[in-house]
Amino acid sequence: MSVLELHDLHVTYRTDGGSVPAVRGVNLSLDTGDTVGLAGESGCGKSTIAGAVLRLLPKGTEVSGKVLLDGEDVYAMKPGRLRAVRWTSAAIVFQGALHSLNPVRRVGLQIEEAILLHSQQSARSARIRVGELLEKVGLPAGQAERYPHQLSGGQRQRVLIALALACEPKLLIADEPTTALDVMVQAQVLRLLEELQREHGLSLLFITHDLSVLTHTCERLAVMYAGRIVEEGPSTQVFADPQHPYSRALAAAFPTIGDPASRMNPQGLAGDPPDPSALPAGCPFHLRCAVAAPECSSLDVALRPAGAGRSAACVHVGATDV
Amino acid sequence: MSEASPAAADVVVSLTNVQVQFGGGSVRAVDTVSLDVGRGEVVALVGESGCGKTTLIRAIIGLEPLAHGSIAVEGSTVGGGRRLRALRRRVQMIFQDPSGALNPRHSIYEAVAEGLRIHKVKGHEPTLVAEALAAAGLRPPDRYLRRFPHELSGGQRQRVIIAAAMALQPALLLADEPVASLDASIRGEILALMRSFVDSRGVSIIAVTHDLGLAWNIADRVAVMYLGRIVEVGPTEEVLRSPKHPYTQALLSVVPEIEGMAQQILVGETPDPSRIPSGCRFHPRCPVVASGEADRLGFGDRCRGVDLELEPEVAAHRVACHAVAR
Amino acid sequence: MRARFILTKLVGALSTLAFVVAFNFFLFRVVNENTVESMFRGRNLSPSQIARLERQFNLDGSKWEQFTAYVGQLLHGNLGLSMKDFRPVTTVVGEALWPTVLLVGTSTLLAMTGIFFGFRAGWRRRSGYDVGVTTFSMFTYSMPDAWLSMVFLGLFASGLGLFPTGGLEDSGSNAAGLAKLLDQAHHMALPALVLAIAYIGEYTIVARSAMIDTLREDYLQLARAKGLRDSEVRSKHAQPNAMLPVVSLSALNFGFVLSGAIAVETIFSWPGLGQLTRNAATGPDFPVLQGLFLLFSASLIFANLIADLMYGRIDPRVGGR
Amino acid sequence: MSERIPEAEATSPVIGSVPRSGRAVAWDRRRASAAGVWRGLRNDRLAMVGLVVLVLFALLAFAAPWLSDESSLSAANTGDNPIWAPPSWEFLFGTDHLGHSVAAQFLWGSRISLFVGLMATLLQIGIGSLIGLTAGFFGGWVDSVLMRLTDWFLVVPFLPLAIVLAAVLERGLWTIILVIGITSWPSTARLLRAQVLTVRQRLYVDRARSLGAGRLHLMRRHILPNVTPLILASTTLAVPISILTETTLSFLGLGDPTSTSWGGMLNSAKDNSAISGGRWWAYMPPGLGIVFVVLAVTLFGRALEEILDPRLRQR
Amino acid sequence: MTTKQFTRRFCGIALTTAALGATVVASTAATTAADTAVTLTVGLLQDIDSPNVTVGYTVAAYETWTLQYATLTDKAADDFATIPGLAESWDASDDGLTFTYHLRKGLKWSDGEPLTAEDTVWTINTSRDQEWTNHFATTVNLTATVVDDRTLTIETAVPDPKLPTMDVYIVPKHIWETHAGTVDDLAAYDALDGVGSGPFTLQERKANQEWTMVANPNYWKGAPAVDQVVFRVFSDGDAMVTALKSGEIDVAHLVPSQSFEDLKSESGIVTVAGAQGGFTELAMNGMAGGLGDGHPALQDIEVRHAIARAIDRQSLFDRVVKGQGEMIDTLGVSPSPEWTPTIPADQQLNYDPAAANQALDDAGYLDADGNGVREMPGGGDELKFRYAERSDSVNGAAIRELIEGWLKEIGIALEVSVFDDTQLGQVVYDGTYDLFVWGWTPFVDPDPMLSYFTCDQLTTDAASPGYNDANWCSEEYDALYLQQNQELDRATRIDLVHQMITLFYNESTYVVLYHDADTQAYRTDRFTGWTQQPKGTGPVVFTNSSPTYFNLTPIEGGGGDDSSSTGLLIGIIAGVLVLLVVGGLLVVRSRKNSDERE
Repeated sequence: MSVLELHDLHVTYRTDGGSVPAVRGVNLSLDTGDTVGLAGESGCGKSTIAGAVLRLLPKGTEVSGKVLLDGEDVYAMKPGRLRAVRWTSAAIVFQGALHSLNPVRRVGLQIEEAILLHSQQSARSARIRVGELLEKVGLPAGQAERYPHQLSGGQRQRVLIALALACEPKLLIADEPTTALDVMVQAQVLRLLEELQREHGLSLLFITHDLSVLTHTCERLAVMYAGRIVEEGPSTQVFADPQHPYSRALAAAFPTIGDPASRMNPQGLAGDPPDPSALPAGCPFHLRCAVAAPECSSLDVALRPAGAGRSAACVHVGATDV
Repeated sequence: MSEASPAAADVVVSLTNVQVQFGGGSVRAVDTVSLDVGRGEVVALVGESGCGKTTLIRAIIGLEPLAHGSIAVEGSTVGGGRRLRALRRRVQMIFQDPSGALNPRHSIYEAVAEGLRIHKVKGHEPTLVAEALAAAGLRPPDRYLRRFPHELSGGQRQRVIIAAAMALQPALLLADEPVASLDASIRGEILALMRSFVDSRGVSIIAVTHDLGLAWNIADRVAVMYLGRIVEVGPTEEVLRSPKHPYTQALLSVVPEIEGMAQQILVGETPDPSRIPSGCRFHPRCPVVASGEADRLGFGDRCRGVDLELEPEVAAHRVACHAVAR
Repeated sequence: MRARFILTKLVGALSTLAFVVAFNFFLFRVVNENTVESMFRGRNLSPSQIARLERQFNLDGSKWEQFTAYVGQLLHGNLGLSMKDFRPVTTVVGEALWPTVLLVGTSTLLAMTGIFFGFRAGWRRRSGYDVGVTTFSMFTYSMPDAWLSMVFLGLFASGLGLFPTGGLEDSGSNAAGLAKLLDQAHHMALPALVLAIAYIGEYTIVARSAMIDTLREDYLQLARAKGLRDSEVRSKHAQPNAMLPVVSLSALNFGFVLSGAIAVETIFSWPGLGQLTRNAATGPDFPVLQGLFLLFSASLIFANLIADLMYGRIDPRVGGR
Repeated sequence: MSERIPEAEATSPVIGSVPRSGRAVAWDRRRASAAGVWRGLRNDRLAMVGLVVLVLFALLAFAAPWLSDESSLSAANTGDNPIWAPPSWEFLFGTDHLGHSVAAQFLWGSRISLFVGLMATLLQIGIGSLIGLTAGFFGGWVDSVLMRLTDWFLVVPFLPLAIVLAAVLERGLWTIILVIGITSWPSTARLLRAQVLTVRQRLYVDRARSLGAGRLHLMRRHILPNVTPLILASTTLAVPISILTETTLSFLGLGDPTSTSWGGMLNSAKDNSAISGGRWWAYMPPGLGIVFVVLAVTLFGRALEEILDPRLRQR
Repeated sequence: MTTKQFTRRFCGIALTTAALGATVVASTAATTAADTAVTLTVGLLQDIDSPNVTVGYTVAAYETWTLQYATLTDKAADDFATIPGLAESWDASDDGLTFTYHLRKGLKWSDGEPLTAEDTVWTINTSRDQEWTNHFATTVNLTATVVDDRTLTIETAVPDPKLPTMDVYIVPKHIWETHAGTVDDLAAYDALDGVGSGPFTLQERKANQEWTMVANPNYWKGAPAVDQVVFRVFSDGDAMVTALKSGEIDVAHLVPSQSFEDLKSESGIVTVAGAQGGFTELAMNGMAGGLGDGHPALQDIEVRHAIARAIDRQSLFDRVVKGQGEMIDTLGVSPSPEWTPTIPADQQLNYDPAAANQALDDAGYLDADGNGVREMPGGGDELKFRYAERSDSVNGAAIRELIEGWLKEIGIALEVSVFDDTQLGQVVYDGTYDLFVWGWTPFVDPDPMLSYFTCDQLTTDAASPGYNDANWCSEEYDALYLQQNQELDRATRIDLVHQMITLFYNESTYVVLYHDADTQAYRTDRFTGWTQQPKGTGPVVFTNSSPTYFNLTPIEGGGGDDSSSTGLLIGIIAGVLVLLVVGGLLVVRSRKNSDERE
């Protein structure tokens, strides 16, 4: 059964400069135990999706389409129900920079708060549970007494993971959980996430700009560009044989070490990432596309099938595959 | 692009036993590093954060004072005053965060012209600026001159910084994580641009990065740093294809792009330069020591007790490891 | 670590205090050379009387001797004698202290409700509530307390006769207990209200911008995601962080208000430090002024110290914990 | 591209047209940023209200000599006026105990109040900036000494010191200005020092240093331009405080009685029983004048601060 | 939050606030009931500086001492005539140098101790030896001797027309001798003992607030009808007047001149512009002391007379002090009018700018450059005078504005600087002024005031200043002064004093602008017996011997404003509680609603 379903999700921010469409029609679904990676550059709308799932977007943001958590429409919930669903149905592992934890509260209390909020436990048993959670993410239980600034970046990220697990959610949304970390610590955290996901049978929506990270962690991969999913499919296939020119460029940006093709040959895309408030007509990617066809400047292609379990939004996909 | 160490005459920058200290000597951020970089050569300095790689390049341009050792750029030792200023024309720097490295109140024109003015470069300034921007791929430059950093994308800002640096015709470019804060799709273009300056103008580059892919993309040589020391150095292909030092091996193993390599995730946090372990500074995290293999093979005590430097300069590929030295 | 933090702050405070003592002393000695002559002008004094007065007020000997004598006195808690009535300055200042503490304390507490409004306004930035609160607080901020006192006195005391025109309590009142308390509250209502209005704006504005500063913090988003109510997010996560700048402002303000209620105390005949300052300045009664300066500076230094230490308590990142 | 493109090719398609000179670009930039600030202000309704009120008062102050004869401020020339006349067409704000037209006093008083407010602010900002910039830029022992000094001045009780100074110095506008100036600079100094320290930490300062920039260049090109907006903003926000302080000092009778200021009018109203006599017109106009000017400057200043202060702009 | 919620919450807050306000209002009713003692409350603008007669010097302090300490001889309420006080009679020796005083029978201090000749003699002799600030001027030449418990003699070293008047405060020896070991000890004595022999004694002092004096049952005239007198300090005149109107105080001292006018029309309040002989003068720097740098023109009597004629004193009197006081041309040397002469019409320097201009023209002070300001004869410095304005005076600015305008009419310009009294004193000592306006208030005996303008009192060394701030003196005046000072015949002495004052008027550097009034106002609803001293012209309180306090008797049922109704009070408090609860509930409810907000 679907833990999370997004149906034609549109999110538009209201700013002083007008409205900015951040997500423009995204469909996505995660079943129990699914691991899906959402990749894309900054501003492509991937983090907006994380916020949209738990209705955390700023006031005045327009959301249309449906977000179903366990089949229940998040945007139709009453406030009380919404608060009850938050963190129990889905929890978010935020980016572990210093700012995601309240600097003036002990980390244990911050975990405890979530436990007490969603269960009828005594503070005592909640505290014991905090200890267990911390140990589960590889931290001594005593770290609960620490303040965030007393922890290292990796430790803070572990605390955030423990926090996300506090109410045993079915769905974990990991929003750039390793971005600010050092390579080795990043590997540690990724391994921890993988283990926890397996152990608890969690569904995992992994959001990152680092395509290469996803191939290891996730079974499926969705690449976003300018508020849309432009390619979707099993991650190894998408990485190894991208169908959309943008996915191709993104994959090429992470060179395979030892591969002579990329030696002394860095690959990149010309042009700049799209400005969501001023998207070009037609395919939003056509201005940077190496293989743009004349019709690309007027035709905005929807996702179309591109092989088994795969789809991509490119005119060339239809032409070659169907 | 030479495989071996550059000939002495062609050395652009030469580091000899460089040491940089902080906190009154309690922190040895860079601890006895020697390295030569030849003309037209790209050296990637890789390692975790806190390993001293950024400090090292800041020392080269005189932003950090040396505690010991010396640095010579094109044969002349780095010093203070007028000489420092002259040095700073020959050596230019590129920063990790191009947004922060541009004064938000200065237009692009001023950002590029700043170095020209400081060094009183002769010529018609607007033309020089326009040329530099064009050379860095910002074409046509007049579209950019009057704009402000916040009006440009991250990639464009990095190009502005490169343009400003190259406008002074430097011999050496120091790049501190030049693409780490940029979007992935931009990354390649910037690297390509840097490499093109190496090939067309013969500039040398020392690129500090934690991204081994960058090294593979543009570097002739790779130097791996750990806790203020270079633990392995050599031609890129050799170091990345057949790493000798356990640390390099671990670093490579966690790069997701490399298939079929067993991950060796090192335990513990990023090492702290204020508490450098005795013996081989890597030994507390070293898988060879941890697995007991070192003891079994009889050099475990040396790992724990004897500090060691890079192998003597015999081969291009050199390591500082008791396991290898044996 | 913590002990060291406290020690550093203490040493800093003491060195500032030492400066203030010296500054105080020389300020008043430089300001007026012939203190005794000008102070006792209009009273036929014989040279022996003048000499006696100079001795009494520690005005004989060289400046340096005077200074060491002054410091020596100070270390014994002796601030000298008032030139007006020869009573110890400590007594004179002590008498005026508590009315001011009462008035300023009450009005500061009242004004600190502004923190509450400021937090809410900041929390709902750009809402009608915010615009209303901000405009109102800027309006009150713009009102000179002297003028406001006049308006209140004219309206509520002279005009409507609802409140007494001044003083601490009814004259000759023998009331005790609750009646005395109510009487004093009645007398204090207008001046306290004026001061509260004069300062509420500042608290509101500072609290509001402190709250706005925290608004974008990621931990608020996390708290919300955890399922906390909006009001809980504000009270448990945003406010404790926004409190930090407000704490230092409050401490500073308290130090300042102690000496800043001069106009209000004058208009409402409030027998506090402000009136004492004003009376001592006309004269001028240098020993009392010196004592007042010392008290004001010391209270400000003390308030700063408290703010620093409190900061260390509230914010775990400060104070080496 | 190892050879420089010759001058003749300066307008080639690759380079396009180049500006005449760097100065022109800098000038454009300044104009553009001023326009940006103006745009920001124009979008802020409260700021515009403040600005309009302020301009109105400034015009009134400027036009005082044409609107009312200065000689009417002297009791020697008001012998024919009724005393304590309530507001009427002849005396818009009524008259005072000597038959002075309150409206005329209000008009001329606005000049004094604005002048003192402005001058005292300039003095305070001048001292504060100098000390703050010096301390922040040079650091080390210079910083320690200057900050110690600032700390000291910060705890000297402001109003009492002002009263003592006003009482012992010769009376006059410049005394008031001096008193306000030298008692209120420390907060400015602290603010600016903090800002200089922040700017000094910026990556672009590092970049400029690595480009070979000397201290003078850093100060002129990076630190000053980044601190100037803050100075400007704190100037606008210090004006209200200066005006209010002038009011308090004049109200306490420590102002310059030979020139009519709004605070002096309040003092005179109080001394001549305007409160108990119900003669509200004697103290309402100057009081409201202060409220509106201070409010206007504050509204304008806060908006300006939000636009100019880099710490606030991000929000 | 919706508008509705906001409104509701706002209402909640408003209700709560209103309730708090009501509590405060209700409290007034509760507080006024307690006192049953007959209390006279006096409002004044100055605090008692010290209850110690050797320390204080404010008018307020004198009033306290006058009430607390009886004197050997008293002053008649009507005319200051010397009448029996503690001494019921006295005899003078033939040479006029020795006086024998006979004390009343059964005199007691307020604490019950007997008051004997010993107390009197101790006070006089100790004050002389220790140079007590307020006693010394009187006792400097005196030696007192105890004859018996009720008899003492006082011997003076020089003939003294002031005797047998003996108005120094007699302090209780049994208390004071323990504090008077040395002068320093004495100065440090707080004198809060409250032991005295006058009608009231000090009970409690709250600094800058009020001090309370209670009736002395042992007063030789008997206990006063008023049980206690409270002196209430106001820092603002307007507040004091409001308090008088509302009945918080019974009498106000130094009512601001405008309020004084306002109070005239108030029913139940009587205003008294009491004359005490005090006056305000325009002083010019005659440079007689030799210090400083006064303008040379002011040494020319023609210029001084021209200035006097240029000033419209009547207009200044009417406009600035609203006619409160008296238009008297000359010095006031005593509250008693008999000492003041009338200046012959031909000598009067009345307002006549034309004559002043003419006189200046004749004397050669011409405006050669036509800029409206005259120059010294034969060119040279302009007649531009430094005018020192007194900031501590409410009227300083107005007087300056007027004088500046009038002097402009005769071609004299002013350069105004402003000083507070301390600074102005220094400026006067230093002689660095040309003109200033200040005032004096005399004692009952004219001698002190007359002495100030002798050559002895000129300041010739700024470090040891004298009193003569006219910076003028004459041998003729000094001779007359010595004569009157030892003239024991009152009529002759008055004549001598008249001569001196007329001389001073004609030649000195003072232009007396007007005689000040001690503006007082009292309520008529609670007490009768308000006594002006001297009769008809003097004030009712803060006079020389302040007979009012003893003379006052409460009016039956007067000022019965204590209509406290317990029922109303309970009702109000109950209402307040209800409002608080309702308000609180609304706040809580609206908070609950807002929690649903996302």
